[in-house]
Amino acid sequence: MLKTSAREVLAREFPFEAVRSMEEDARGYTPELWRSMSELGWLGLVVPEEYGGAEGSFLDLGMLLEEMGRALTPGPFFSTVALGALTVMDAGDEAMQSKLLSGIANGETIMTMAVTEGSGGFGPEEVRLRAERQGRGFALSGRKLFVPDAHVADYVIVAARTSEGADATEGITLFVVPMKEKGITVTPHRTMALEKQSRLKFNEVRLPANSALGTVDEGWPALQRALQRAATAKGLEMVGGAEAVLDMTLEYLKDRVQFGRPVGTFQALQHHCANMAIDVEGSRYAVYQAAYRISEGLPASREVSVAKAWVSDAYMRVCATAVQCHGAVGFTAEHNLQLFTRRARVQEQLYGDSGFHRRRLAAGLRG
Amino acid sequence: MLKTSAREVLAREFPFEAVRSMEEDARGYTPELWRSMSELGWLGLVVPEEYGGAEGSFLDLGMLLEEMGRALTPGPFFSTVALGALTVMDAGDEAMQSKLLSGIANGETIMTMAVTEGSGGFGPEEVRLRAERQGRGFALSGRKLFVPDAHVADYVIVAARTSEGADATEGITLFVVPMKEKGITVTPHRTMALEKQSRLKFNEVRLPANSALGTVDEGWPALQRALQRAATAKGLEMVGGAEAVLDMTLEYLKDRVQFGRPVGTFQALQHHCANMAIDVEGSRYAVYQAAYRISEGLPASREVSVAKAWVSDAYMRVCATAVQCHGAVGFTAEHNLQLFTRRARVQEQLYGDSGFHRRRLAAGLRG
Amino acid sequence: MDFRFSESEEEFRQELLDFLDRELPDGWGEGPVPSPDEEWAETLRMRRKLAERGWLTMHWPLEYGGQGASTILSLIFNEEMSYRGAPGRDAFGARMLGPTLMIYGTEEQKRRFLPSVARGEVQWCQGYSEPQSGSDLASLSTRADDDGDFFRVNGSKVWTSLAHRADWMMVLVRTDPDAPKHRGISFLLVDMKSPGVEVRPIMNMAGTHEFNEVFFDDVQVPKTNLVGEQDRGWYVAVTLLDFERSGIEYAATSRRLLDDLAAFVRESRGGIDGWVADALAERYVETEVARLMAYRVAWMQSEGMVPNREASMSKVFGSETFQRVADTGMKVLGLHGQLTEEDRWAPLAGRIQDAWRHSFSNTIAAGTSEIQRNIIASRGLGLPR
Amino acid sequence: MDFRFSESEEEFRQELLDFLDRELPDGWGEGPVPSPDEEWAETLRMRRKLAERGWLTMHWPLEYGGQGASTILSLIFNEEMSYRGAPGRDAFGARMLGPTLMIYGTEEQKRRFLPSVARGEVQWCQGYSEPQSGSDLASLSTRADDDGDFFRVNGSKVWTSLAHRADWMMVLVRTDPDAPKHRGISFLLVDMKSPGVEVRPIMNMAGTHEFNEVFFDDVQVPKTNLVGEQDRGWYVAVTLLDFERSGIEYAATSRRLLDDLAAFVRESRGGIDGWVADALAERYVETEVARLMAYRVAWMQSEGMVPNREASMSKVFGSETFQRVADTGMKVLGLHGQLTEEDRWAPLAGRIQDAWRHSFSNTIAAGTSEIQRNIIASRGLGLPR
Repeated sequence: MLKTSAREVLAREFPFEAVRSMEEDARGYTPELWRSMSELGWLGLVVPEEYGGAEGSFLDLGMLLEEMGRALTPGPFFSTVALGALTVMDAGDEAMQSKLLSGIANGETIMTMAVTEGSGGFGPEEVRLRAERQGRGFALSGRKLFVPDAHVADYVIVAARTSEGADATEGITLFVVPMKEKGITVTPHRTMALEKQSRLKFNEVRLPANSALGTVDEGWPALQRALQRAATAKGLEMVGGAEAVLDMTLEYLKDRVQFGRPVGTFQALQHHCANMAIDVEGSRYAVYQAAYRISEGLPASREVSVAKAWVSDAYMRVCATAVQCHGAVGFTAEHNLQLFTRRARVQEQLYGDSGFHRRRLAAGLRG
Repeated sequence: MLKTSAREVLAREFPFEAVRSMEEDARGYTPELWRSMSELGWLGLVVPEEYGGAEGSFLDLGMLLEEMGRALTPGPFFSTVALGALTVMDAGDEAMQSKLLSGIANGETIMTMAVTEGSGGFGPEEVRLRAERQGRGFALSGRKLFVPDAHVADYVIVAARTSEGADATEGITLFVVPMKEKGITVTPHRTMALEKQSRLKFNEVRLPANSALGTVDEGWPALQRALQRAATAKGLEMVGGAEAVLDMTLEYLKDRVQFGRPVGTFQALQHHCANMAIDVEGSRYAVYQAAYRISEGLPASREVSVAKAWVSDAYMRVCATAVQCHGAVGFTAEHNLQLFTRRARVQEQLYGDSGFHRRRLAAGLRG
Repeated sequence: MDFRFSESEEEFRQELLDFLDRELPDGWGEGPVPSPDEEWAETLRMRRKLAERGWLTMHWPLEYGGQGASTILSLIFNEEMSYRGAPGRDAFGARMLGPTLMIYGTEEQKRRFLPSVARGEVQWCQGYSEPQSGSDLASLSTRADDDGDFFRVNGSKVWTSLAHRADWMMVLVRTDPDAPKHRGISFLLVDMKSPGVEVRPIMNMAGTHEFNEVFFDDVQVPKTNLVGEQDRGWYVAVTLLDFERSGIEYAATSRRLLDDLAAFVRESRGGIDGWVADALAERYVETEVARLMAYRVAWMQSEGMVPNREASMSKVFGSETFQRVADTGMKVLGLHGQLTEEDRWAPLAGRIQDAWRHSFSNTIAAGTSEIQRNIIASRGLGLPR
Repeated sequence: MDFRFSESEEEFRQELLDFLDRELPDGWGEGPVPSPDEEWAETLRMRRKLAERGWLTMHWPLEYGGQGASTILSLIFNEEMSYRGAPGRDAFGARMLGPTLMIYGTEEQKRRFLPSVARGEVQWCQGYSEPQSGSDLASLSTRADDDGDFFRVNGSKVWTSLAHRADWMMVLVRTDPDAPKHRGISFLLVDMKSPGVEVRPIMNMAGTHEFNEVFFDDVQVPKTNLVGEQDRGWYVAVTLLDFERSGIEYAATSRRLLDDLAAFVRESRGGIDGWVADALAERYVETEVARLMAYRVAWMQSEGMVPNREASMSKVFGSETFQRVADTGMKVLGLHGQLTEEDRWAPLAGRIQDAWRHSFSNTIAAGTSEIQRNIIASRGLGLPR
């Protein structure tokens, strides 16, 4: 039900023209859009009732993300809710939660998370940014890349290294850093999909002790869970996008006439569509399974890797096949298909591409 | 011209019924077949005139091998000529050549080569069988796997390790070993393609000093050239096989009627055939290029790896697609297609599969 | 869609696994692939055991000797049986003939044919394809002429699995040669011992006898063996094609092959690394996706929905996944992969090459991948014909 | 087929490489992809230089201002120009219009149009596709009505590369709407400055202006600009499609992209290892196969044979190879791959993502892969239609 109503609302309030204009906008969303999302209860969807939210499940959020993936809804919703709110709810103490969650639910607070550095990967070894103890607090120095929506965020959750352990998973701490803090430089990346990501530079950024989200030096389990949620949430957007691409391709093939008949009657194109449908169907249930397990609080590392490994490549195949089915119009700027294709390529990489997740699964096969 | 006449001769004298009956035969060929090949001049095709041969080029041999691949000609031709004669001509001194080449040309001598051991690979590190110096000769101990036609060979060229060098390419020596020598155990493998390969065990097999083919400890360059020739020669057989498979598929699709029309009119099957044709064409020119360079005495390591990497996978794709185009008859024992399919799977591995050759090429990219 | 099984479903799975541990011969599925005769002997033995527990026809309604089991229980049954390579299930009698008779059969036919299937005492086979009618099944030409109380059947069928073991056959025959091709077909039950029935083996690429040709020379079939209306047999057959095709067998056998391969590599090479690790992980993802697609089909059925494109998608993807796993297996094993079970050095007793050789039929039998993709596109996605 | 170039061919290649080293701007092909305006300025500059050496139309006969160069020399020219991404070649004037006029043009047309092409002074474009006529080109509906000494043209064309830079256009128009669709088409030469011609840009996924729509509103075209017979223009166009399509551009640009990528990985990561090495080597094999397929086409032409399925195979395989290389590039670069040339941290100045975005058109323009595979199967392999 949430899914249906979300689809209607998105089609009405956030049409593709808005998506296009937001690609060129420095901010990437409008205050009206954000207000609408807050009023619709979306920003508080997963936030506990005591902080003004609806206390929905991860699956509830998932249905909404799938629709946003279908509509390519711009703005920092994913960053604030899927990266921010859920991580604070998972790892933050009451003080942290009360500081941040109400603001998220009522639309005042925008959040994001900064993990990847030089290699663009998402393993624990990627966390090298140093947080040195200074008195009872910390000083952060280093840089983070590809941080979504950092240019408009109020807070960023930063994965930092507070000590060196025997292996890379030890010595990681998550910090909640106010973006207005001195010493932070934000440089927006210029990206192909025109979604907003930034390079963050931290120059001796001072943080009080209570900035840590969870236990110092023991942040990896929480970060791992956050990355699993992020990969799955991104996967849900991708499922929505893939289905939209299939749908628009089917419409086109039914209408377009060549050689005196709808091009959808040609077996080669029919088989292209069958392959797309298989990819969409497989993606959906692989991602749903991961979302289900996260939602139920079950261990999900294997299922998340299966899901993201599959959907990353499947969505790209779907887009490439769709362009081929459309012919020349499929790669024009005016056609909506290219909006999906460009994003699919970036989403493929976010929170681990197929190779990254296969390597995780192979480690399990080794066991 | 050689190609056309070979095709006619093979179709007449070595029909598929003979191929089938030889699969079940312990020897794998008939003396009559061997005599025919000798009389046709094929056994001496590349042998120098002074030893009774026609002194043909590697390309001449290639055209013949392509036709044999198309006809699936059974017997130890490949082993004797492509592995044996060419290696003796390349690396053997006059004494060795005069000892062996006339016998090959007149059909009296059957040869083969033994390289791979435990891993089934074809790199220098694969050569571990020890040849210890004993007086002025050597004693061989160890085993070799997948040695083609060893069960009928008079001589086998054995790659052995005579010393340990700084890297695996050092300390290899090629020996010409008479199969009647004491201490050699031949155990035929039981294989899927029913071509004849054996496991050889060497138990203190004593060899005189003049058994070495080329310089002791410095056999790798000659072995490498032998393996390049072998991979290319095998590739030529595979090109012939792939084309035969495409041809029989086209014939079938033109004749077979379903839904009131020849199934070859269905676009899905047409595109299958187009893909097969692309694979055959690509294979042909990749392998021809390698064969050309070998024939001209030019460095060929890169071209050989490109050729074998490509044809190994392409031929398997061609066979799998052909079975799909044929439907159920394609995997019956009575259809000739399965003769090709089973062999393609083994040929894929011989003298390096696609992964082996890609790793070689990648080492070049690293350079 | 639920992604967790209920407690009773998990209990059933455990009961089945315990049963298999107990009843399967020691080392079943770990040695060489059994010969057809060995396999058949085990099939008969296990089938009786399955029938004793009611599992052979567990998905049938109680009134016909079934347990009224849900499609989910049935899925679990098929998944575990397939993963273990356990013999004994009855694709033709229990999963095809039974449901068909329940819809189209007369009371007399049900009383006569269903109990022996439920008891595992009879082997059925299916006579659909003909030499000139493969994908275009409705063009079949085996004819049944009216002969009083009998039909007189002439013609031949091909690719008939188990015909050489079967007691009875479901046959599609042409009863009206002048009608449009889908409208002159009838569905008959033929006793394989009838005079004039001849079975000839077809050997396959794997060197085994699985398929047959079956010839009918003036075979008399009583009219009481006609299922459904005369000339309406096509619709009987089509209904039947839609039963219980989750595709879980493809996913489960793929996964088993992959697990065997991974275990072999781990043990014989001390670990799974490099390109082998990547390839096995890729196959692992695919087997998981195949499993989920099959679950989806079963879940839809359990909710009373009729899977359509979902069943075809599961079939295409599952069967192609099995081929990819077998292909990866051959690549991973290298030259050793070619060794058959008769060779003492054959890795995994030659099971990978056996699977590879059998894998070709997966994308052809029960509707080629091309036909399935046509169905997905036209019936499933609504593309115009 | 020869696999070695003659000495004079190698000399030409070296002369061309020296020329490019000398004449291309410093760092050409190494920085960001130039803007369309920069590219056009360089095109004009380089085209004059190429024309001075006679290379622009080197494959034309001497009598028309060419050098009578062999298809092999022409292949080398195109291979090296493509590998270097060198601007200046003239696909429309030199490679399409020229050969067409030599076969179908009147003496007056040849005198009037060929010399300016040989001198590199004029830009042609090609008006074939229409909004409703893509793969089914012959269904075009832009019409040319008889108006005394003129045709009066109405309609529109789409996907017209370079229309916004062009002086002249080769246009297919319908002159007999009542004839069967292939028989009422004529081939006209239209001055783009004619009143009633309007060009509107189409932006592509890569954010650049490469294609256009072109509208004709009562455009007067003198009948002296008709090439070949009236209503026989389809055959003029088809002849033209077969000229000089070796596909070497796909192989050469693929190889360049791959070499750039390998160099980047080697330098930035200290070596090429693991899955990256395997993927790059796989692409390397493919670019080599693509190159050989293109050489094969050129070699056939040089021997006087007419490539048929060979040209389509080279096109399909080359264009798909380019897509695979670009795809591998995006995977290898990871999240950094998305950075455009405007981002100072973009690897290879954003060239990989630019190539990837452009790569989609390769398998659509100049005959989709589906149409090419149809041609291979029916015209090439003789499968029935």
